[in-house]
Amino acid sequence: MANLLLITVILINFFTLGSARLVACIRAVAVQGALLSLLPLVAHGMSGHALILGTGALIFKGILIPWLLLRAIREARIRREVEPYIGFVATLVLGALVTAGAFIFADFLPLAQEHHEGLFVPAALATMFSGFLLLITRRKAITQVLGYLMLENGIFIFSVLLSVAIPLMVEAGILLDLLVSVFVMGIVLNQINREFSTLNTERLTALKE
Amino acid sequence: MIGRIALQLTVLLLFAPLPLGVINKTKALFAGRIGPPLLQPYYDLARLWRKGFVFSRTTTWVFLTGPVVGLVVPLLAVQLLPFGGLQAPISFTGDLILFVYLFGLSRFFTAIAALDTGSSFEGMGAAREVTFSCLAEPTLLFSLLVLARSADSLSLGALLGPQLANQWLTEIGASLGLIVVCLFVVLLVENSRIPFDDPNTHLELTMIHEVMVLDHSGPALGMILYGAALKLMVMSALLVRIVLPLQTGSLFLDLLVFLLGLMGLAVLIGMVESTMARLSLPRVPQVLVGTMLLSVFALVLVLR
Amino acid sequence: MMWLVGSILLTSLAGVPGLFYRREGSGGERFACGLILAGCGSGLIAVALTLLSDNVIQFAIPWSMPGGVLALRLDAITAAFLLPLFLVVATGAVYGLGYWPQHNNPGNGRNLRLFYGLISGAMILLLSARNGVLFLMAWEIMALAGFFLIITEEHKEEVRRAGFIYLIATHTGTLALFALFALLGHNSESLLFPDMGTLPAAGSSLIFLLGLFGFGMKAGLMPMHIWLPGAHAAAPSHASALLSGIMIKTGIYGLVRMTSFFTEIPAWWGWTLLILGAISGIFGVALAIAQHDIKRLLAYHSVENIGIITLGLGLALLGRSYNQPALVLLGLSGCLLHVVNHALFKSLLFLSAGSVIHAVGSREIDHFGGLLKRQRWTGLYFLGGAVAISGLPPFNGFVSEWLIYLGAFQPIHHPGSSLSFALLTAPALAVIGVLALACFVKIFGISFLGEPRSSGAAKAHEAPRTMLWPMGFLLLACIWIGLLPTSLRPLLERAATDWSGNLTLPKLTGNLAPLSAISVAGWLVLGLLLFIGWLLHRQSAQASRDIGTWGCGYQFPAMRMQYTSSSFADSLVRLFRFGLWSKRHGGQVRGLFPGREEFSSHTPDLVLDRALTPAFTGLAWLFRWLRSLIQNGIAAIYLLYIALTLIVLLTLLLR
Amino acid sequence: MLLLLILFPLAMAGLAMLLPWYQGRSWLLPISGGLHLLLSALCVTESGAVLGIWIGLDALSKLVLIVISLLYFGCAIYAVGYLNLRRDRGNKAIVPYLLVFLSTMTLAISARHFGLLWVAVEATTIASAPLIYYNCNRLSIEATWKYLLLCSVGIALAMLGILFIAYAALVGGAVPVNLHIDSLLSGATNLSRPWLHAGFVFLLVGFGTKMGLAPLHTWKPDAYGEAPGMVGALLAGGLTSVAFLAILRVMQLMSAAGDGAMARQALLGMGLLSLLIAAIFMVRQPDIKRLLAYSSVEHMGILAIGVGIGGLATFGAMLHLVNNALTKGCLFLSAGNIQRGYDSKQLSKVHGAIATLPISGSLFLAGFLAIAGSPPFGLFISEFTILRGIFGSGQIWVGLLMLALLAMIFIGMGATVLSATQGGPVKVDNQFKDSFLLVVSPIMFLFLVLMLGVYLPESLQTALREAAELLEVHP
Repeated sequence: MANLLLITVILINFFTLGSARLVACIRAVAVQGALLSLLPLVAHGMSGHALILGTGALIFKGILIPWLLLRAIREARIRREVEPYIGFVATLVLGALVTAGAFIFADFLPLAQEHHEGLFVPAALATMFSGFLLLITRRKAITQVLGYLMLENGIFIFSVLLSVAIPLMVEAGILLDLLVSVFVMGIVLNQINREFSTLNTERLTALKE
Repeated sequence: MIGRIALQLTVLLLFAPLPLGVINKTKALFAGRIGPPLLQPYYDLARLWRKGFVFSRTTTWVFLTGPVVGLVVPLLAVQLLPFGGLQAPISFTGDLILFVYLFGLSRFFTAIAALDTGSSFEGMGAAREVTFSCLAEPTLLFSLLVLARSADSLSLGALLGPQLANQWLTEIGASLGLIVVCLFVVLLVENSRIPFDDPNTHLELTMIHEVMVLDHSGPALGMILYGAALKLMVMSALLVRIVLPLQTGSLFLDLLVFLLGLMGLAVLIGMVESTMARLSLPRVPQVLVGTMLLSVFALVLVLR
Repeated sequence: MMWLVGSILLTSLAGVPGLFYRREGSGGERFACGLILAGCGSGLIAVALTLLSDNVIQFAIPWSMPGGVLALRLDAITAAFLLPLFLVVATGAVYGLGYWPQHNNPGNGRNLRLFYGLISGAMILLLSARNGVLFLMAWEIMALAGFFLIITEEHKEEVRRAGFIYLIATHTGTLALFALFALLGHNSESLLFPDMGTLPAAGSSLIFLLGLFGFGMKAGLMPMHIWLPGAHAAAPSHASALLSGIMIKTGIYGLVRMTSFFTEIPAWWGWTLLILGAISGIFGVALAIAQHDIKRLLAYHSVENIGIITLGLGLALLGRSYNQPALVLLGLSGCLLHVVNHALFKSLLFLSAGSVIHAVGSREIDHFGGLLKRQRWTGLYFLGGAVAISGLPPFNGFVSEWLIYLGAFQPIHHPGSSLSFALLTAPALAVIGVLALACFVKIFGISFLGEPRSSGAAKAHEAPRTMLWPMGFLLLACIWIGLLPTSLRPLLERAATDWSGNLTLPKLTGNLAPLSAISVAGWLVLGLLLFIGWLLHRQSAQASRDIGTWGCGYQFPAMRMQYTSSSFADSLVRLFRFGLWSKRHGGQVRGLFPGREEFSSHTPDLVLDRALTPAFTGLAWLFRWLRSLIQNGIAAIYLLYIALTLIVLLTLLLR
Repeated sequence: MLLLLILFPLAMAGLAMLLPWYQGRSWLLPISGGLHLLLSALCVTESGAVLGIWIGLDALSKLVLIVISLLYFGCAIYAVGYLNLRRDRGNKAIVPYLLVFLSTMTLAISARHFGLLWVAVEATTIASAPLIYYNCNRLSIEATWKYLLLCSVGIALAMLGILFIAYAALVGGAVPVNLHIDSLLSGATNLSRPWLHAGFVFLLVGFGTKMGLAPLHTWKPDAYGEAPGMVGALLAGGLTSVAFLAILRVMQLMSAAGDGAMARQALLGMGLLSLLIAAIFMVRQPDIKRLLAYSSVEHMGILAIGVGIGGLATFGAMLHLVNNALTKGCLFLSAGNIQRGYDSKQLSKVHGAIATLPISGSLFLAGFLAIAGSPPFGLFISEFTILRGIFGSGQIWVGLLMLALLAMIFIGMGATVLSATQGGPVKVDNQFKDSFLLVVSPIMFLFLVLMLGVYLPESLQTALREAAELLEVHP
């Protein structure tokens, strides 16, 4: 059950890497967040702790932040294409590579016996690296926020493994950090938009040697 | 010691101009002339001493230091040198360096005295003098090293000691022969003889030493000529001693041998001057460098 | 001890009170000069106490600093360097009153005096320091103070460039010294200097190389001399005198001190020093001949003399590795004596050159000429310095070169050994000597004799007394060492004994090195010269002086027809064409009736202008390219760097 | 007391937001800075380590705390003078953010729990972003954006690293896992190695981004270049030290687990790389503030090398941390003055600074000599001690390489600084002058560095030694 979720998450990674339409990407990431919010419940059954975590994830990852991003798009009236530095096919190939790498890397790390059958670690790493890939290969500032979001999703997957072992505050920390940083990024995005009337980061290359 | 010094000085002061006369006589004979009398240099000096001075208004007191140093240096240098069999009046470790540097002193002052006149010709002469001497100096040093090695000592007196006689017969003889050649070349350069310089040319552009003293007159010129003669004699003494290291013991005989050697050298110089043409200036450095290599070779021979 | 500390404090703080005086007032400079004189006086007392009594002054108090101890020691080697320091510093301070008066230089006069005092104090400290940290600190303070002395006239472009090159050079050297002392002290906690002859030489080659680089950079040994000509030319003359006379000697001091630590010396150390010394000597003087800026010329002569000093040190090292006391004694005493001598006559030359520049307002030799008539005293002092630096008897330069010659001749007593190659030192010294002579004939003749070559030279005036007396004092010191070298014998012998550790050395007398004979010869030369000169002068007193120089038939000689420095140097520069690559301009006479023709030549520095500058330009270009590549402003690429770092570290650490 | 130290700046920030009076708002900074300095001095002088469960002070954090507090106080004084010049931009935003920044830094220093440490570091990022954005022009937006993006990614990686370490404990068999530093240290030996190593790497990269080790330094020149001088000083002297402290915590963990050697290797490598990068970027650098940014990269590299060598070098690194923070303060503040005075930070406009702004120009030159490690400034002692450590540990080639790079850096930095400071005065059409408030704190910093160069108090030495020993723990 958990693995099924995780497989879907990884598939969503590929979808995001491959899709050319910005709104679709945002929606995909939102769906990913929503799915992840189920993960604690699936992993640890119905516990209060897991409930809180799940709802928190749902609110932030699934609803609030995607909404923020969509609003930013609407305000900026930017074109809907993603404009990668390198082509979609290449991105997909790279995504496949990093996912494979994540799986190989996961084998180095010994798991606690209760997680043996789970795909948590590889899925987490794969999502994280995909997020990284998104950050690196996309032009728009907003896509980079998206990549960052996906990165955080990966971390969230991993943190689910530990959600019983360590106090609540760390997850709280994640969510808070996610909110705040994305919020601040949102503000900066607005400023950028006002100054440059675009969200393409290639305008943001004045500072160089 | 005082006696020796006095003897050395008198011999030097008496006989110094004579070789010049001999040289000129030889040249005259080679040219088929009668030539000036042997004692002509003495007459010239006497005449110059009676004359008065004429100074350019450009000159300063430096102008007079040239003749003075040129005269004083040989007088001191000769005390470090054995005349033939009679041994050197003063002799201490490392006096050979002093010997070399005393002549450096005279070169310095002759050159700046020449520059004191502000004439471009004399400047040219000074430039050439210092240039050629810096090629001749290492040769002299190498030759002295060879002698010092073979005598295992650092004072001229011991270098030119009686041991030279049988060293000619040992394997050192070869390098001795080489350095005799080198020292002869150095002698010609330092005393501005043909083929390096022509003392009695009348074309200033070709002169080296003579052009530096163009402006001197009267007793100052006399002192310069006399100083040149003394220098010639001192350096010839070095050469003569190496070639004729006879040691008869009796003072008179030794002196005689030495003077004969001196005259022989003068005749040799005369022959060279009358058979060779003056080298063109660019060729001079090549010849000097060649001589230097020769002396290096000699040094290698004694050191192996 | 208190005398030494007092001199350090007095000199280093000499310039401070001046800061509180008015900008135009002359009170501050008098005060500073007085403090410096007092400091030098007490320092001289300290040195005298050490030399007269056989015990060495030393003390050490703890210092709250990792590895630091305030340890001072004044032994014979230090004394040999301190003696000229005090003389030069004191004379320079007095000279400064006339040469750089506050009321003419309200802007930079105070800084100049501040750093002049600071550098003096720092040098005294570093010469007597016995702790790595303390030494390095004094070393760098000296270097920085020197930098500020050099950039006194920082509004000039050339001065700034010279200062920058100096700063780079000295700091690079200092970094090498960091490594040197870190290596020296990595087994001891306190970084105190080890005692003489205690360290094993095994495995200390790196230490030697670092020292050679760091100290050689400061001393201006040939490949590392890049900073020297520009810096000495740029600084005010009495500062140049201090830099060239004393500061570069601290490099020599470092080498001497460092080599004294080791028990046995590998032979290649000595050979390296000999080769470097010969190179610096010959090429230094050759480059000097080719210069036409009087201070650059003198600066290159510093390179030459450092070469001579290094030859002496190299001989001494060889003596230690081949275990020959005579060679050690002659080499080291020659080295140290030449350090003293060069300090004296080089500062004398710089000071008199300063008074010429002061009078004519130019540094170009070709703008001088006929100055002896207008500056009779300056001219006399310069002549004395020239004779001394050319190593001619009866002045001091000859004595030290003579000692080194004797050292170079020592190997004749041991034929067949590889030591014989050291004999080649003698001809090298001969070449250096003759070239130096030629160079000083040129500079004295062109600038002081003949007719004035520029209007400035024509209306030159004699310098004020405050500038003349210091020069006279220095000249007297030169003559003193030249005529009474035996007075320094105890100092030299003690220094050599301290340095050579366990060897028992002979004395500088008898058939090893009869200094007394040299002094007798000196007296003779001087006496005879004066006597005959006096005769000739008396005879020529009433001779006529109203005619022109004999122009060899040419009727209308003009000043422009005099030999210039370029033309004088030309024949020699051509001899060294292979190593100098001088640039010659004009001089070709064309046509049947040739027109006006100029000839001039200039010679850029071998290492700096021909090797380093192009190399650095290329490097800078490469770096700029790399920069635009790495820091290209695209955030995504920056993220890529992070990802790559992550991956690399993971693959490296998770094996 | 420590809690007070963290909380009262927040209160002050609230006060600043309410206060309507411009001058008063500016003066809140030095007041709270001085108060903070006072309190932290009290905390530090308290004998022994104050160790709570969540927050506390050990020798390391005491050292960093006092340095940061000192630096902040100086910058706060400067800020008053600076904000008076910037009426155009106002201080309604920047003063509260500066105060929050102080509080977050203090929290990060005193955190005894990895989670808390992480949250605090994240908070510093967010609190400092508006400071960089102060000038509100395109360039400052760009700088802020890059800073935010890179540091957030870094911090996310650090998060993962912490989770890995937690998982290492889990696999090691500790239930419930807790991330309190002390308990982790005590149980370090039975952490699962692969997870620990992976966690170390992620934490190194994460906090390394914050600290600015090459090649994670790329945000530095932009942020430092565009931020006001005092902010640059706080970032380069303060924030980097905090991030370094975070890395040192991980080092503690690694060496407690017996893998100190591996961690040292990584630090050493990154340190040397940082020196190389700094050297490449400093040669002919035409912008004085970017120059300082790269110099900060360089000195982070030196710190990393010092800790990477260990032993005596660690002691040197601790001393270097103090010196670097103070000197950077002096340099950035004087560079800020010069930029104000010339309306530019490009060499094309800036030259003859000593003639134009006598005090700031001289301070800039002196600061350069200090940062280059010339005696008698403190950095000489620290760098020399690090070198002694290196050569003592027998890694001679590391030492020589470091020296060569330092020489190259000196050449590059010297060329820029000298041509900026030397030369005749330049006429600039603004009436900026060195005023007391703008020069007093750089002078104070420089004086302190000079003092540390000629006299290192015994108490400070013991403090440094204790701090160094915390990193030398062995299982």
